[in-house]
Amino acid sequence: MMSKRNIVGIFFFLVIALLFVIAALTTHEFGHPEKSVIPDMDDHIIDNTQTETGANNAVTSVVFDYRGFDTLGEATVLFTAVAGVILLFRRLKK
Amino acid sequence: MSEMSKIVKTISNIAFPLVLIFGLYVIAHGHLTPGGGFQGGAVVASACAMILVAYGSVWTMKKIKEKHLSLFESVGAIGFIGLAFLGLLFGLVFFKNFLLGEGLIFSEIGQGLSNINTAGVLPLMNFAVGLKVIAGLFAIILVMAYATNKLKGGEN
Amino acid sequence: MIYNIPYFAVAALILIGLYAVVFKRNLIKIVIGITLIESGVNLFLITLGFRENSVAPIHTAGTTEKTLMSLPVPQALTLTSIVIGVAVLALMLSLVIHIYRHYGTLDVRKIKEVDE
Amino acid sequence: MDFLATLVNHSPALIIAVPLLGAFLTPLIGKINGKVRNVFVILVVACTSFLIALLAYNVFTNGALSADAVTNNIQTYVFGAKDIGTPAVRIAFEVDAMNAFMALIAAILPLAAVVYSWAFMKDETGQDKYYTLILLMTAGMLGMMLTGDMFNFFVFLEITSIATAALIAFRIDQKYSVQAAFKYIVISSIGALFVLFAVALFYGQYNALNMAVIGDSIKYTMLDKIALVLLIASLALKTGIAPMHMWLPEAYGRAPSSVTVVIIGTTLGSLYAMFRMIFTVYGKHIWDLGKTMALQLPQLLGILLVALAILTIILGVFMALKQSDLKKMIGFAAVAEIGYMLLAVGSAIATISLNESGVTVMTSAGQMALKGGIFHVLNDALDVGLLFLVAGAVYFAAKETSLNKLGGLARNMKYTTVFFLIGLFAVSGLPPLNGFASKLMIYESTYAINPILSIAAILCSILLLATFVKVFHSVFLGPKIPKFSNVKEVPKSMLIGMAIIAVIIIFIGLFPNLIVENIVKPASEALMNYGLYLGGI
Amino acid sequence: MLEFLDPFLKTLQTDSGFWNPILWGFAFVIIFLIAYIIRGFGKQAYKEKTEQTKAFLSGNPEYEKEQMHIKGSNLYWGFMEIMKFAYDKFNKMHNGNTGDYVLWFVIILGIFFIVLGVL
Repeated sequence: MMSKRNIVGIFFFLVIALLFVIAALTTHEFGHPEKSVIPDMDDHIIDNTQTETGANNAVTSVVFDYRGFDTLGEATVLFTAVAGVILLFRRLKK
Repeated sequence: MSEMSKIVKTISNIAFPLVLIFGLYVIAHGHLTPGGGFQGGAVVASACAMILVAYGSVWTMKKIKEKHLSLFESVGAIGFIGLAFLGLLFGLVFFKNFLLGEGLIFSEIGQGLSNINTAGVLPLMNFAVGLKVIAGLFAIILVMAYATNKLKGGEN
Repeated sequence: MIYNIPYFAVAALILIGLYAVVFKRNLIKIVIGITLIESGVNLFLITLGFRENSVAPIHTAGTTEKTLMSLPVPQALTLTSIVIGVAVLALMLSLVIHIYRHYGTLDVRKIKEVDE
Repeated sequence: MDFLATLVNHSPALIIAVPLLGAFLTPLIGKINGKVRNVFVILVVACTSFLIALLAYNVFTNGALSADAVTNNIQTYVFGAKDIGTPAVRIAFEVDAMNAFMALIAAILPLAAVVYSWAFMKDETGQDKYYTLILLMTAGMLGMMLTGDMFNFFVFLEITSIATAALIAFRIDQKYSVQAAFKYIVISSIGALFVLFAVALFYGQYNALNMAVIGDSIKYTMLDKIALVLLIASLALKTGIAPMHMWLPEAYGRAPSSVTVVIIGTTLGSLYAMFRMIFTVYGKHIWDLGKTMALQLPQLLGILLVALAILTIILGVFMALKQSDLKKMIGFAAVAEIGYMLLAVGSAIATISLNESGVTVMTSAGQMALKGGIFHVLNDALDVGLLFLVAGAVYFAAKETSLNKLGGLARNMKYTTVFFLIGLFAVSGLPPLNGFASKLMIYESTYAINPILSIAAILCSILLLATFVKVFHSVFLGPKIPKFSNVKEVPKSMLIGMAIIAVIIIFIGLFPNLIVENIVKPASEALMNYGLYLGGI
Repeated sequence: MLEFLDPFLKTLQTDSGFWNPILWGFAFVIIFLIAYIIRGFGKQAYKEKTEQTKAFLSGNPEYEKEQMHIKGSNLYWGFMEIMKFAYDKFNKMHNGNTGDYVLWFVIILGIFFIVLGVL
C-alpha cells in the first residue's frame, strides 16, 4: 500500500532524478574535457611534474606535492577512524 | 571469528610473504609506477587480514594488540606531518619539497625511465603513509573482528 | 548524447543509493546505500578526468611531450575520497554493531528515542 | 624578518598543523601519565588559540604584525610553494575578516572544552582517544573555517564528521547516544558526499578547485545552478536548518557536554561555508544583477532562506518548550538560535536590488541585518556552549538530566546556578548581556524589511525565555529533594571552563559596540565585497 | 589620560535607536532603589517564625518535598493543550527514523531545485 510518505518521496525522487539527468546531459562530453577547461591546471601539472616535483608519476606528484595538504587530511581521516573504532570497542571498566 | 582448517592456514602462510613483498614494492615505487603509500598499504593490510581470517581473531589478538598498532599508526602520522614541518624549516614553506635538488638522498629530477633516487620527500612520505595505512586498516579489521567474535560468544 | 552514458551511470548509482537510504529499513542496507552514493560520486570524479585515447599520467621512457595523458588531479581526488569512504564505512559498521547489541534488532523504525 | 612576523606569516598553516601534531602525539604521551597528557592537550589548544589571535589581529588591523603577508585585510598562504602560480594548482588558504571572525569563535570553544574535560572525564576509560578526537575535531573545524579550496573543505568536513560521530557515541553503554551517533554519521556523510558532487561539477566545468578562481570564472550555467542547489541544501543539512534539524538535538543532547561545545563550532563552520558559497563563490551573480540576471537570484534565494529560517525558529522553540530532557531542550534552543542567524542573513540577501542609478546595493537595513546575523553567530556559540556546560555540570553532580526528577539544586551548586543564569539571560536576549545586542539589531532590521518576520522572531524569543525559565524552575529552584540532598559543587576545572565563556559573554554584553565596530563590521564587509576575495589569488 | 577607555564607552548605534549597557545599568540601579523605597512602605506587622510564615493549605497538612516541587513537564500545561494541533504534527515530524530525516533533505533539495534551477 502506498502511504503518504511514499507518494511524496517518489515525487521528489523524480525531481532529484531530473536534477541528476540534467547534470549528466549538460556536463561536457565524456572523453573530451578540453572544451570547457579555462585555466588548464592538469596540463600544467603533466608538463611540469618532473621539473617541479621530480616524480615521474603525475598522480603521486599531485597527491603528495601539489595537493599534499589534502593527503595530510586524508591520513588524518584514517587516523580518526581508527581512534574512533578503538574508542567504540574499549572496555568500560577501569 | 574462529580459526579455519589446516589447508587455509598453509596456503595463507605461503601467500603471506608474497603479498607482503608486493605491497612493499608498490609503496617503494610510488613515485615511479602506478600506486603509492595508500595502495601498497592496503595490499599489505589485506595480507594481514588474510592471516586474521585464517587463524582467527583470538589468536591474532594474542599475537598483537590493537594499542601497539595504533602506536605504529601514530608514528607513521607523525613522520608524515614531520616531513611537512621539515619543509617549513628548510624550505620556508609548509609542505615544501625541500630534498629536491639538494644533493642529498632522493634529490634527482626524474627523467624518462628513471631510478628510485628521485622526487625528494615523496618516497619518504610514501613510506610514512604506507606504515600508517598498514597499521590503521589492520587495527580496524582486528578490533571489529574481535568485537563481533565476542558478540557471537554472547558476552558483552 | 551517447557520449554521456557514464554520467547516467553516475546518476543511477547516486539515486539507487539515496533510495536505499530513504526507503530501506535494514541498517546494513542503509550503509550499503551510502557506499553506493559514494561510489557514484567517485565514478563521476574519475570520468571527468578521462581523455579519449590517452595514457596514464606517468612519464616513462616511451612518453614524449606529445603523448596525450589523462588528467591526474581527478585520480588524486578519487584516491582521497575512497580512503575517506573506507573510514566512514568502518565507523558506521562499528556503530551498527553497537546498535545491535543495545536494541537487538536492525530495523530502522525501532532504532529511536522514546521520551519518557 | 623577526620571529613574530615569521610566526604570523605561517600561522594559517600552523593553526591546522599544531592540533594535528598534538593529536598524533597524544596516544604516545598518554602512555606516560594522565595528568601529563591533559596538560599537553591544554597547552596544544592554548597555542592554537594564541596563533588564531595573532592571525586575527594581523588580519583585522591589515598587517600590524607582518605587513607583507596581508593585502587589504586578506592573508593568503600557499602550501608547498612561495606563491600560487597560474593556474592555481596548489592548495591555498585565504583568510579574510570573515574567516578570522569564525576562527576566533573556534579559538574559544575547544579551550573551554578541554579545561572542562579534566574533571568531567576523570572517571572514564579511553581518555587518550577522547582527547585525540577532540584535537582532531578542533583541527577539522579550523580547516573548514580557514580553507580557500573546495576539495580541501570537503576533506575537513569529513574529518570533523567522523571525529564528532565517534565522540557522540562516547557513552557506549547508553543506547540513545549510540543511535544518535549513527544518525549523525549517516546525515553528515550524505551531506558531505553531495558537497563533493558539487565540487566535481565545478571541477568539470572550470578545471579549478580554488574558491577564488571558481568564483572569478563562474558563468552561472545550468550546472552552476545545480551546484548551488546541492551546496546550499547539503550545507543546510549539516547546519541543522529545519526541516532537516532532527539529528541535531539528539546529537547535541546525547554527546558528553564537553564534546557538544565543540560540535557547536563545527555546525557554525558549516553555516559559515554556506555564507561563503553564496556571497563569494556565487558573488558575481548575487551582486551583478543589472548585467546578467534575467530572474532576480537574490530575491528568490533570500525568500527561500527566510522561509526556512522562520520554520527553524518556530520548530526549535516549540519543541524546546515541550522537552522533558535538559540537554535535548538546549539542543532545540540551539536550533532556534541558528534560525535567527539564517533569518538575518536571508533577509539581508533579499534586500539586494538595483538602486535608481543602476548599481546593485544592499539597503542599510540589509547591512544592519547582515551585521546582526554575523554578531549573533558569535553570541549563539558562547551562550549555547555555556548552557551545555552547565547541563553537563548538572549531570556530573546529580547523574540525571530529566527535568521531571531534578529539583532544588541551587542550594548546593551556587556557582553553577550563577553561570546558568548568565546563559539564560544571554540566550533569551535579555539586557544587558550579549544576546540582546545582536537580537536588537536583527529585530530592527527585519522590521524595516518586513514587520511580520520581526514580530515572529520576537514572539519566539519570548517563548525561548519561557523555556529556560522552566528549566531554571524545575532544576535549580524548588525545595531540597532528599535524593539530591548531598550533591556537591562541581570541581574547579569545570567551573573554570564555564567561567572562561561566561566572562567573554559579560564582556561582549557590556561593550557591544567594541565588538561590532572592530570585528563584526569588517566581517560583514568582507562578505559583501567579494571582489577583494576573488582578487586575493 | 583615560582616552584608552573611549572605544569601550562608545554607544552601539542602530538605525532607529541605540543600545548602551552602561546607561541601562544606571537606569536599572535607580529603578531598583525606587522599588526598594516603595517596599519600605509595606506591612510592618510581619514577623519571622510565627504562624503567618507557615504554609496554609486550607487546614490540610503540608505535603512532602517531592510533591511540593512542581515537575518540569507540568509547567505550561495549558499552552501545550492549546497548541495540541501543532504539537501533533511536530511529534509526527520528529519520529526518530533516519530515512525520514534523509527524505526531508531530498524534499528540500527538490524544492530548491524547482525554485532556483527551473524557474
